[in-house]
Amino acid sequence: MEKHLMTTTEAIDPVFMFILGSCLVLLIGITAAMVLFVVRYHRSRAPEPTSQVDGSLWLEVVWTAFPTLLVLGMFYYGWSSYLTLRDVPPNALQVTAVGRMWSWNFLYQNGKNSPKLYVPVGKPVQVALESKDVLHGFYVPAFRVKRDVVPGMKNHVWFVAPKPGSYDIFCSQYCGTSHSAMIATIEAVPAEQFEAWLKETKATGAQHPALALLEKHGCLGCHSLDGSQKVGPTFQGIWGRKTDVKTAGKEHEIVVDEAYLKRSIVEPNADVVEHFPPVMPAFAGVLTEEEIRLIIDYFKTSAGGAKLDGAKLAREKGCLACHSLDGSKGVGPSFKAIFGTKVKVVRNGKPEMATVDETYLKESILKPSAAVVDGFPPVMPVEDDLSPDEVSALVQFIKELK
Amino acid sequence: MSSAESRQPVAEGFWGDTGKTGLGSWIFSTDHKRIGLLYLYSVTGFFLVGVILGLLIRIELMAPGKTIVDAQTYNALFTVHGVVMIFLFIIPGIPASFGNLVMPIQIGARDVAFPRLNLFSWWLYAIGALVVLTSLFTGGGAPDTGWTFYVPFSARTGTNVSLAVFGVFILGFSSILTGVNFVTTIHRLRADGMNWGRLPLFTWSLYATAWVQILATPIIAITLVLVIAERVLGAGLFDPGRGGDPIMFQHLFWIYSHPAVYIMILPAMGVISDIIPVFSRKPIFGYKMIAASSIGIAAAGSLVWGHHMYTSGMSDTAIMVFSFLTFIVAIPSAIKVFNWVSTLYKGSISLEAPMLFALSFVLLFSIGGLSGLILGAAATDIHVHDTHFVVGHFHYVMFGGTGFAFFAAAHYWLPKFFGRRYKEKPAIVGWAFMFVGFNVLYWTMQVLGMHGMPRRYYDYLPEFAPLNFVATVGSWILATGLVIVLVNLVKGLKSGEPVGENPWGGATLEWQIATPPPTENFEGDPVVTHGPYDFKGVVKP
Amino acid sequence: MSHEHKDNVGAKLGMWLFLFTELLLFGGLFILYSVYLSRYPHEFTSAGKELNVVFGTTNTVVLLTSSLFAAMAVTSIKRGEKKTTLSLLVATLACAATFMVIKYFEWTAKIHHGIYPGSPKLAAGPPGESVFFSLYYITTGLHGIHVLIGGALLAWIGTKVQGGRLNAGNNVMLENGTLYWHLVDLVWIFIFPLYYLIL
Amino acid sequence: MSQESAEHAEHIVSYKTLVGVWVALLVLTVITVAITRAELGALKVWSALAVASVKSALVIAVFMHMKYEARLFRIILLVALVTLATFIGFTFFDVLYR
Ligand code: HEO
Ligand code: HEM
Ligand SMILES: [Cu+2]
Repeated sequence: MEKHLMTTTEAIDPVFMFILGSCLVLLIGITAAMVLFVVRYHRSRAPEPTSQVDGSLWLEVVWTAFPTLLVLGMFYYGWSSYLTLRDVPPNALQVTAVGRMWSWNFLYQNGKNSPKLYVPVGKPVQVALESKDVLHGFYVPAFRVKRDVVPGMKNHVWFVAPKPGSYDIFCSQYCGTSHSAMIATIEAVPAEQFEAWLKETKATGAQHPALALLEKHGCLGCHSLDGSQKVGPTFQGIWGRKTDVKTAGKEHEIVVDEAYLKRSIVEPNADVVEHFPPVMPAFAGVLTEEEIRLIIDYFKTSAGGAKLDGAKLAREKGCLACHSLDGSKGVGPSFKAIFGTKVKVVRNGKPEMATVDETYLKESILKPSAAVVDGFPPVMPVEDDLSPDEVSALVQFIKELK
Repeated sequence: MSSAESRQPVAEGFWGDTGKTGLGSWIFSTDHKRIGLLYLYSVTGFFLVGVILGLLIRIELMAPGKTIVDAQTYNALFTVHGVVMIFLFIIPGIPASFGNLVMPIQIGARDVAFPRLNLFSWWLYAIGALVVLTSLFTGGGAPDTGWTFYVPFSARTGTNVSLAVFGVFILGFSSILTGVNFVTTIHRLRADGMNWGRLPLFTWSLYATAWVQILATPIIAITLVLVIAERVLGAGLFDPGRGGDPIMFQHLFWIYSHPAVYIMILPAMGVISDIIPVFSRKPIFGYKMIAASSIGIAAAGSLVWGHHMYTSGMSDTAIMVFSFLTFIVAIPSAIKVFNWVSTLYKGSISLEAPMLFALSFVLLFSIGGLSGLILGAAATDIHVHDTHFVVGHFHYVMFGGTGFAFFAAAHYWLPKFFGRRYKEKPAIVGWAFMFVGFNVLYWTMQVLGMHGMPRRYYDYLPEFAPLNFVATVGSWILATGLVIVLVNLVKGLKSGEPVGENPWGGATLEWQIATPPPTENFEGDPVVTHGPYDFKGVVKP
Repeated sequence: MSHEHKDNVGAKLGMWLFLFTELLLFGGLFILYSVYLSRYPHEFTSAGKELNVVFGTTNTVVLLTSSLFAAMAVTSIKRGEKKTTLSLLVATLACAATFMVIKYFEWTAKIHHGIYPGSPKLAAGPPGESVFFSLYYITTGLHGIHVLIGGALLAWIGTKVQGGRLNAGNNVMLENGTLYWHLVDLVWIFIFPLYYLIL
Repeated sequence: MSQESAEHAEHIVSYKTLVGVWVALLVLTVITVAITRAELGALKVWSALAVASVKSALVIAVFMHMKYEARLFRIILLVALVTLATFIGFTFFDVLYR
């Protein structure tokens, strides 16, 4: 640390001391006066009142002016210190916290995400707050910071962890059944260790030279790697995928293979995948033969070959906030050995038996309220940003849990 | 009623002088006293329901993890506890029950300005309450949104929010009509000589309250309609995906709900301003300042709603303005507290039950109000917002304030209307239990909040366990006190010692008429010749 | 009972207080309108173009005229012209009915075009437009409900005039009924430019 | 209360006045439509609101007899309007500066 940076805690605590202290003094004063009067002028000691005074202008002035000055002081001190919370130091590390019912996920600028918020000690961190569903609140008691996480709104907080260690993050804004379980941790580690962590855990594929190419040429602006919908079809699981394409105005089905991929890169408007606009620029002459090879290999192995990790998804999407993996009862039924069992569900208000198979699981993920397992509250949120591949991965993951 | 003099055990008064008895003579009566009692019974009933729910919440929080209920039930518990306490107990609490009972008599009137409208208000209250209760057992079950109904959660949850919200909508209109009635009554029906400078402070406070009821309540009514529109029509007015703004819901909600906290506290302050002089046998200190500060609170209180939204993402400019005004609105309360304490000085103080409740009101309200200053400052609120510190704050002002004032009023005025009184000893023992238990419970919760324990938390980290246990024990002490006080009160009013016209030596008009008051209140038109706290010539009990 | 004396000023005071309540009920919607107008001026402009100015203007004239009739009814009853009072009340009600019929056509036309709260068409359009139309429907819907209540109130009062219970000496109920009716008009005076004209 | 009974010596508004107000209201309606057709930019909203305020003032004063009521009525009307205005205005401390 070059220059001492005022932490949020250091900014807030003196205000606390000041207001709390003044309040205690006032309270003790008022209590003492009341007790004194009640004892001194109790009817047993004062059978008749000894004064009938019913007001005093100068007293009224005094006890109007004095509190006014005091509260103005409190206001000003409170307001000016609050500004420290809003004044993010330059060069703060940027992280995005994504809140959803009922879990947190933290995204770093290099694309890494983590269920724990790792931060370097002594370096200011700015956390951008993003909600996938309802209001949440990002609250770190140790740093005296709190801000609501509002869907569709850009909020942020900043803090600096003064010492290495773990700090609690609570959800402070009520968000439904498992509100109190929406807890995460800040792990403050020395700066070098943090850098190492950030690099070492950097998305596995980043090392692949093809990925650098995709980034460099802006492919990833339109095609996602994680199955999410963008301007173009996702690269996730592209190898061997069956799709409808339009060739010269005629529709037909193809299987993504080497020839198709090559043509799509060099001459994109030859075949256009259904439902996508024909806007991709041609890369003939931009990418060398060698480079195209590399990319296709990458599709073959990593993006296509590497299966989606259902376990990771279940955690990131917050499923595990409610569904345990060890058979214990949470807000929702445990995933453990659930596949193949028979459960009693309520569908359209009527109870019936259902077998947990792939169709059932798919429906439960996409339309949670259609059939609710008996004895559980109908509170599961709809995840409308799951891609079909992600749903399959989740189903696969649940299927394999014994 | 001339029979008032030849008293057998207790005169009949309005209980029987019209010759009408039976349920119908009550639920269709337009007599302000009967309506006041109808409110008193229903409000007390719901208070007990709320208390039981509160105790269940505390038992669940006694230890981390599941104690008696699951998470979803817990969420419904605090939601229903909050809704019942706010909309069914505390808002109608003092104004509709004691206001109806006492205010017309205090100004020398025979009834309120619109007696039938008054009865209609009670019916709306009853219907609204019924709708709220129905929502617990129908549809998707008891609402689980918290009493604040924040969107988008309240628009999404599968529980029966629409019906509950509709019930609250009806209750809002009940409150509005009471306000309309009271303002008109106080303007039009004051007896000869009852000028504004002679109005008892309880009536002054009701006047200020009624204005807040008229001008703020419609905003919550429309807001709740919009929540229903959001759920049923998919209107999207608060849905960010469709251009709506969830923060706007919070604005609308608090535009009403902050002023509503003054609907809750102003009548309580009025009760206290009436009781302290009587039990000190001294005129109230600073009558004009206390009366004016009621109006001041009502006016300035309409401008501070944003202090509930410091963390919401509202603009910093708004935070500055609302924080500033929040501190300004604390000043009239400070003026009241100083004047109450000064009234004691050189008086002749008797510590009977109403006075004990009144003095503890001053103390508990001060604790609550001063903690409100911590919440009002932007820097400190950020840390304790949405923690048990806030829960402690509002129980101090609502329960320690209005709740204790409610009991002060009950011990002070009910003997007048029942003609009999409770026993003093148990009342004091019960009060002591309540006072101690109350502080153990809520002081502890405020400390928990400062350590960072969020509110509406079903489960919590182990480090919060010891204090939570203490708080739960406090709730049991408090409940014990409540039981003693209530049993003693009910027994006393049914079969206690008869009381005379003026058991405490009060100087306001309600103490000058027969006990219990006859249906017509006054024989002939009263003429007022002195102020409400002029004890010259009032016989010392 | 002895205390059932007539207090006309008190009755009117009560009515005015209630009107304030109604005013603030709509006030909540006007708060939202002003906020969203400042956030989506362009979307509000283009959405406002969809509303039919001719319908809106006609309804304004109809309501203003109904208000005139209602006000005249008060004058006539005070002058003891019972027949005139009754015809004026009927005329007021006729205007109310006209207003509702026009409103019905306006709404059905919109709904036919797929414009109603939560409709797929609005969901696909720009966010500000969906907000505009939701506000439009809720505000005019609430106003329409007030027209119905006010109409029913005046009809009921009419029967009392007919029966002679309301007359030159005792007419505060009619006055209060028309006060309510004028409130309905007042609210429309603001709805009209804000929704139909600002484009 | 006796001194107050004098305050409602009933005032009867003539048909002529009422019709006059009605004509004025219609004229103002035409004016609103006209000015909102003109290209006034942001002023459009304010001018339309100004005309609407004049119209409602007419309705309140004459149709609703406010002109002939006791002063108390005018004071409370002002209270209600100011309350509504502050509710809207104070919301903009957030909306404008967010
Ligand atoms: C009866 C109800 C009541 C009353 C009277 C008050 C009174 C006050 N309140 Fe409270 N409140 C009430 C009920 C609530 N408040 C809340 C929340 C709340 C919040 C938001 C907290 C948050 O969510 O983060 C703030 C900032 C305040 C501030 C204040 C202030 C400044 C006062 C002032 O009016 C207090 C004035 C009194 C004082 C100051 C003490 C007496 C004076 C003395 C002792 C003399 C010395 C004083 C000075 C020098 C000033 N309140 C909530 C939470 C809602 C929810 O989220 O669920 C509720 C229900
Ligand atoms: C024995 C009496 C009472 C007990 C034990 C009690 C206990 C509690 C507790 C522990 C909470 C916090 C729940 C949470 O945040 O998880 C709570 C919330 C609340 N209480 Fe009480 N309370 C009592 C009486 C009252 C009274 C008298 C009132 C009002 C007059 C009241 C009004 C509220 C409100 C409004 C909430 C907020 C509910 C919400 O978060 O939506 N309570 N109560
Ligand atoms: Cu508040």
